[in-house]
Amino acid sequence: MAEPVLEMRGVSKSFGATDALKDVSLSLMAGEIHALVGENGAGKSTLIKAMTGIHRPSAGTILMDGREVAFRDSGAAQQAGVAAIYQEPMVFPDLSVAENIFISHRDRPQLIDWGRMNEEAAEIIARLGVRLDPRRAASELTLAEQQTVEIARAISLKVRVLIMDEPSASLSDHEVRRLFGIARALRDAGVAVLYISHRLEEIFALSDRVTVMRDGRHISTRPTAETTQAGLIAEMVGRDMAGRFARMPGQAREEVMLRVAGLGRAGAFADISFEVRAGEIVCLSGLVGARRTDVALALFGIAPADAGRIELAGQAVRIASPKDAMRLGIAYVSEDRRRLGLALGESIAANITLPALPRYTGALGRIDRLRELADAEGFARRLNIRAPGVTVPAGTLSGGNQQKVMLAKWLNMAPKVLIVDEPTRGIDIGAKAEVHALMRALAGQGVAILVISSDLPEVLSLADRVLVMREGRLAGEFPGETATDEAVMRLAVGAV
Amino acid sequence: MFDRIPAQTLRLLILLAVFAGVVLFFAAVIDGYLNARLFNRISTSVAIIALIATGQAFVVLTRNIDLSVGSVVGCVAYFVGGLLALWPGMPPLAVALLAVLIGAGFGAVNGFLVARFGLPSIIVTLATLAIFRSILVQSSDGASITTDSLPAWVPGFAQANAFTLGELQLRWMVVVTLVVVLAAHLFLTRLRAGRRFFAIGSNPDAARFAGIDAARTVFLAFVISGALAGLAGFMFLSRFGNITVVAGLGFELKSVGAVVVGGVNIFGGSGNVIGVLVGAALIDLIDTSLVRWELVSEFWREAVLGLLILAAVVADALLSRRLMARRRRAAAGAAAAAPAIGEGRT
Amino acid sequence: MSERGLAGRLRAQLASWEGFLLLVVVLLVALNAVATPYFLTVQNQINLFQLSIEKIIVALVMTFVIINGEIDLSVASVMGLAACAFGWLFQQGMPAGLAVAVVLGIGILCGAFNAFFVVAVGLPSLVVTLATLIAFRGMARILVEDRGIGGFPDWFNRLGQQPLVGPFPMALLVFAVLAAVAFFVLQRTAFGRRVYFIGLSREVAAFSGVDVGRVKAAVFVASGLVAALAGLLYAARVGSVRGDVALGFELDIITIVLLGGVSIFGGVGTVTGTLLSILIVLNLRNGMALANITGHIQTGVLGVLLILSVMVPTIRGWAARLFGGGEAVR
Amino acid sequence: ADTIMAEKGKAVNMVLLPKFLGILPFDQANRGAEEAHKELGNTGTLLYTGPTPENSVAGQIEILTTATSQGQNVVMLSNNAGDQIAPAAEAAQAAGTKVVTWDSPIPSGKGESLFVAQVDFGSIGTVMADMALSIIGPDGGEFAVLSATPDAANQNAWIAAMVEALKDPKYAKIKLVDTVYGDDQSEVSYNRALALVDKYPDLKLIMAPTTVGIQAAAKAMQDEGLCDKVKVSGLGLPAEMVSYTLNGCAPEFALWSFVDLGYLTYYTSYLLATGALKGEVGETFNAGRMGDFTIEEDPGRAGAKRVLMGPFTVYTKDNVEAAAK
Ligand SMILES: Nc1ncnc2c1ncn2[C@@H]1O[C@H](COP(=O)(O)OP(=O)(O)OP(=O)(O)O)[C@@H](O)[C@H]1O
Ligand SMILES: Nc1ncnc2c1ncn2[C@@H]1O[C@H](COP(=O)(O)OP(=O)(O)OP(=O)(O)O)[C@@H](O)[C@H]1O
Ligand SMILES: [Mg+2]
Ligand SMILES: [Mg+2]
Repeated sequence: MAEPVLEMRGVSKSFGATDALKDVSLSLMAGEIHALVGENGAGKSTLIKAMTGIHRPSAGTILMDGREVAFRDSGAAQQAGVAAIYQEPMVFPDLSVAENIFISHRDRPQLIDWGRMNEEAAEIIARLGVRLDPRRAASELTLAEQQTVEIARAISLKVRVLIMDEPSASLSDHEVRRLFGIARALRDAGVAVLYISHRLEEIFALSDRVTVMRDGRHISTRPTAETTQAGLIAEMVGRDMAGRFARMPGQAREEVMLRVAGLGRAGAFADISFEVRAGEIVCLSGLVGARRTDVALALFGIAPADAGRIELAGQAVRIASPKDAMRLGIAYVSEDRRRLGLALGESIAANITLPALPRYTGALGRIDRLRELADAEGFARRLNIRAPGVTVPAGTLSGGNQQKVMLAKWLNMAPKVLIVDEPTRGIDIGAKAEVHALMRALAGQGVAILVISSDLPEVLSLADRVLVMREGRLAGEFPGETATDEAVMRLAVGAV
Repeated sequence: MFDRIPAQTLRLLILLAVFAGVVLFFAAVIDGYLNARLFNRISTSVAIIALIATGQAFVVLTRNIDLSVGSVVGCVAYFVGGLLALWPGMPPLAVALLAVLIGAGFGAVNGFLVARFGLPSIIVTLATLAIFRSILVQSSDGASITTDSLPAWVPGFAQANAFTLGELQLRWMVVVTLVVVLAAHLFLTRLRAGRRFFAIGSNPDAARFAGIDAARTVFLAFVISGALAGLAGFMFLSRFGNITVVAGLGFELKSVGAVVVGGVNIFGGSGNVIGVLVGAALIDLIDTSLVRWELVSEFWREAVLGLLILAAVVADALLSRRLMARRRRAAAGAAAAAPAIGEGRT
Repeated sequence: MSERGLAGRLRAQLASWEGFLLLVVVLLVALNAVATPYFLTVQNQINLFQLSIEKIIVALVMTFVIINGEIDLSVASVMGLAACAFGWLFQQGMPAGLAVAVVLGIGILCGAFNAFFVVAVGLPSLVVTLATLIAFRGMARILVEDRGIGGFPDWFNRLGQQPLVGPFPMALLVFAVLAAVAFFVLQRTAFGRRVYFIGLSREVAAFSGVDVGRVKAAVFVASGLVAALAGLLYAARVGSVRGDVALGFELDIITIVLLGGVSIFGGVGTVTGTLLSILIVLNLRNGMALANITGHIQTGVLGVLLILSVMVPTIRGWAARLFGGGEAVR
Repeated sequence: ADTIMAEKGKAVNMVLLPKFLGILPFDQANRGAEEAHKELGNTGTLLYTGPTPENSVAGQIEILTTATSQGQNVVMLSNNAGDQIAPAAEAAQAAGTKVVTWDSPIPSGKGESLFVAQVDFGSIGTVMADMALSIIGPDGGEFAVLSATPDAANQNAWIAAMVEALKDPKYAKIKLVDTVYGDDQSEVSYNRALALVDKYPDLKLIMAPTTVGIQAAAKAMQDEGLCDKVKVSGLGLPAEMVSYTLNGCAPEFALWSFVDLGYLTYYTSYLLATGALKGEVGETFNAGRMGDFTIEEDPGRAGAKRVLMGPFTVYTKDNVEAAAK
């Protein structure tokens, strides 16, 4: 085989007391798709940030074409042909789609030809199989569209190494397939692709070799063909996960907890009717952009509906603000963790108790900090949140662990109706199983749960009932046991 | 019908409409208001603050602020005046260049501290606002620059007309400012180097991840701000002749006011220097016109000025928000709806 | 595994921003005490506070405003308006006691006015309060024009100028009480917690059911009220008012708050930091004044101190890198 | 009564406190004070210190209080804080630090031992009215005042005195139409002057009782080619005004000597601090090269006492060049 294009030798990195990387070695060959898997907090994102010069490794060396390199910043990495799509969407909200794609290119002329730039951007976006006006401001884009823009930015560069950190997390199946096509084309053109994902199906569908990391260490690297799902999982978590995602019998009770009739909001969705019983898990499925989030936002009072009615436990209710919703016992776990979910500069404990603060306050509004810490630590244990303590800022956790903190925050409210939007996006397989188990347990306690998820296997294993949305309307409904990916997909894309 | 116009242009048009509305209002309440003198007065007095505000806009676009501009204007006016008193023979172009360089030097101090060490610009420039002024007071020793100590071409420059059209006069000073604003506008909209200012202000983290050299761009923004404040300092010297240690006092808030009224997002990332020019002109127009309005006595002027500025900003914000919303609704369909949360950004 | 135990907490404190500020305070006091015999007298210590009492009182509430992610540039103008309104009402024959109450009401109105445009209209507070900085000052001018108004009742002037309890004048006691209240509310209550969250991310706060508008409005109203109170204290301290009362104080107040470690972007900072910063600024100014250093040099030195203070983390970073530690956590 | 003479060589710690540092008139006053300091062989210190322009009021109060803490013997104050400084001045007196004002007094007279007045405030009003009359001419016309800030106590007193003087029938034809404020900043004053011209098309004169304002207004009129129509007058420094006087933009203006004012203030303060002078009305003392002065009631401020330096000089093209040197 050829020389590795990029090689890391004995790289370590620590953040204060946390050792995110310990003596990790990894080599990427030209013309391979190399998968990187590992639990949340295993150090995957840190590893790639060390590759692209965003973090300076505490020890170890990075070589390109056998020569040692030290990228000053990610600009230097890009010039050397190393580009990355990071886990967190990193768009420039005030710039247009086209500018977002080309802003960091150094090989373009100083004088901007807007017309040509828009054309080129449109071409690149078209390669991704997405329709997106290159002149639109990025601030108007949905999360998924932002992700698309980032992918477009990365593939527009002349790269020798392309790193993708969970690019599929907010993409639809269709878009993921196009992404795979592009990754393969790049591989065939001799690019080394490093691909990080928690979806093991993708790993097996796409990659040539796979590396497993655990607790900041390199565990193994071998050809994908020589591994099995069970084997990878075992290496990732260090234990056996067989049978974790099997369907469980439903626990729905008689009582209808949430009923929605003819709900609509101009310009977003219309005529949405469904019900969720106590103890039932209903999944709202559909393509990204089907306006599922908007329905949730209406139920949570962020963008209230302007038509239809909402009943809670048989009572008609008006929900005009999140406060109303919360008073009625509705909790909403947002899909956009960084922007809407957590205040990254605040401690884990403060984030967890924020929605339920009145419960912790005594005379004169004083917060009972001991109780707050105790509860937060309880959640950290239950959800297996990896953190040096609950008083550290939430922003220092890995993406998956942040996701768990966000769940804890809403569970702490003890809701009657729990709406979770993409609950396991970016969560590792072990944690995903934990989250699923947690939701089943909650359902068992009589909580009505509405899950919005673009992850079909998740929907199929979790749902008592599956609702499908398309273009702002309900397209159909299946009982959980009889739903199949094919049937759901057909409804979602509107095929007959 | 608004669909074709880019958002920034639309904002500018609205701002111009507000400007026109203010002019019409004063024309209705003040006798003999609309004449050539109005144009001559406003254009010349805006020339200086518009330059400073243009520099300020570069800084604000990168999500920073430069509060030291007033002190820079004062220092440059004073030092250049002092040097001219020593060497009256310096050629005019060299003097202007010197002013720009001194200003850029002050800006570089700010830029170095902010960009190299990642210090918050508001603190750095709050500090240099005081430090630069102290240097001025300390070195002036109570002596002021007077017109008599300057070569005749210096005060002459402020008076020189580039064109006259009947009563309308366009001073060279105004022409210089217009050229600078136009150049800044082209730089910011047409050159890749210019777009970086927007990118950094729009999302500093993303800029880092995308490999944009944020430090260099921010440094440059401060140098530009300092340089334009320096040029403004020279114009200040030329126009007012008498420079004491209070010269330029308060320009920091005036320039920030012009920038935000002109539609630059105070949190960076979006804006337009033509808008800044209009913003500067709007504030100056209101201020100057109020002095002439019989109904408003000297003691009412400030109160009315503050409320009028507020009204102008509110009108501008509401108008552009409504137009944007209508446009978004028109474009709706597949596109995402308006975010329900999020004040401020328009 | 959070750091527990007294020793650990103490170490954490000292490593923190507040620890650093405390060190500076101790050094300054020691330096001043050695440098001049006039420094460590009761009267000088009281003067030290008394001379800037209005600024430091408003700095307490400005801490809330800035942590909340906003700014209030109009405070000094509210102080001026309050003082002038008091003078005017008194001149019109209103009993001083009643006038005090009315003026506090005016302060609340000023705060509510700012809050309306920031919260309900959704304009950036920098713009709104820049405009009201001009407008409120203008209203003060309308009331007093070019006059100075004085001759307030004795009890009023006494409250501002004579000791009330022991050697302490009322303003100092007001400050102490307000500082305690500010500390409790910001650091210990649910309201304070919400102020922080809104400053860090108002979207997150809103999505967590925090009534962002209400909290912001409350903070602005408090700012107006406290500024008006400060204006009254000023009137009592100097015994007369004019249109330029407290002109330009806003920059000094903001300087104090920022030096105390409050982030201009919101969400970061403490009342303790502001209090320590107050001690630093007051001691530094007083020490320099006693050493006959003139005004502009004083402000220059304060400017340098301001820059040095924000450079401390950088300097610490250098030290850390020198000794092989990791990058500082941001 | 006997003329009180200063006893040289005593140790008196003195502070000269201007409105703020950095402008010429105050530096000139300091020159005068230093001259007297040497002359009297004071073995104490003379400290020239002041606040920054933007922090003048609070700064003056602070410096006066600090001087009290330091046990300075006398503070010579050009008051910019109006009556706001009175409590601090009273505290200073109570602690044994004398407060002598010059240039601008404490309006209520509280806490002030004496005021060294540059000229009689009432007569400034008359002089300004006279200059206005002589410039506008017997046919009469409109004029406006461009002052410093609305809070400037001395300017306000002078303008009030002028308004009082204008009531005399001999000024019946000249009409004061407006008063505006240039904040003692060149650019504001300049723009205000132009706005006045726009607002009053028949304006004949701008009267600026401030050295910054008169200079800016004269320049504005000259720049706009309006000198034939609108003249400028007021109080100005000859060095700054000479060209405008020669070219007719500002044919007449007035001022006194700040060097002399500093010198006289120093003498008065020294005498007061050494106890030679009690500070009672009627006491006469000798102030070196400036001759003898007598403490008198201040006619403008009930209960307050002053030492009147007077007279001042009206500058025209005949004498301005010599004074500018
Ligand atoms: N900026 C930082 N400051 C402090 N700790 C950090 C920082 N970034 C990452 N860490 C820590 O480093 C470890 C590895 O994090 P990393 O983001 O690399 O994990 P990951 O494998 O990408 O996880 P995920 O799958 O959840 O994205 C975690 O324990 C995390 O808390
Ligand atoms: N960047 C953003 N800024 C503001 N609001 C956003 C943003 N992204 C998403 N939203 C809100 O969330 C909604 C998301 O709708 P989207 O079109 O993504 O449908 P969806 O069915 O929820 O898709 P998904 O599968 O991502 O949940 C938007 O209409 C908007 O209200
Ligand atoms: Mg990661
Ligand atoms: Mg969604």
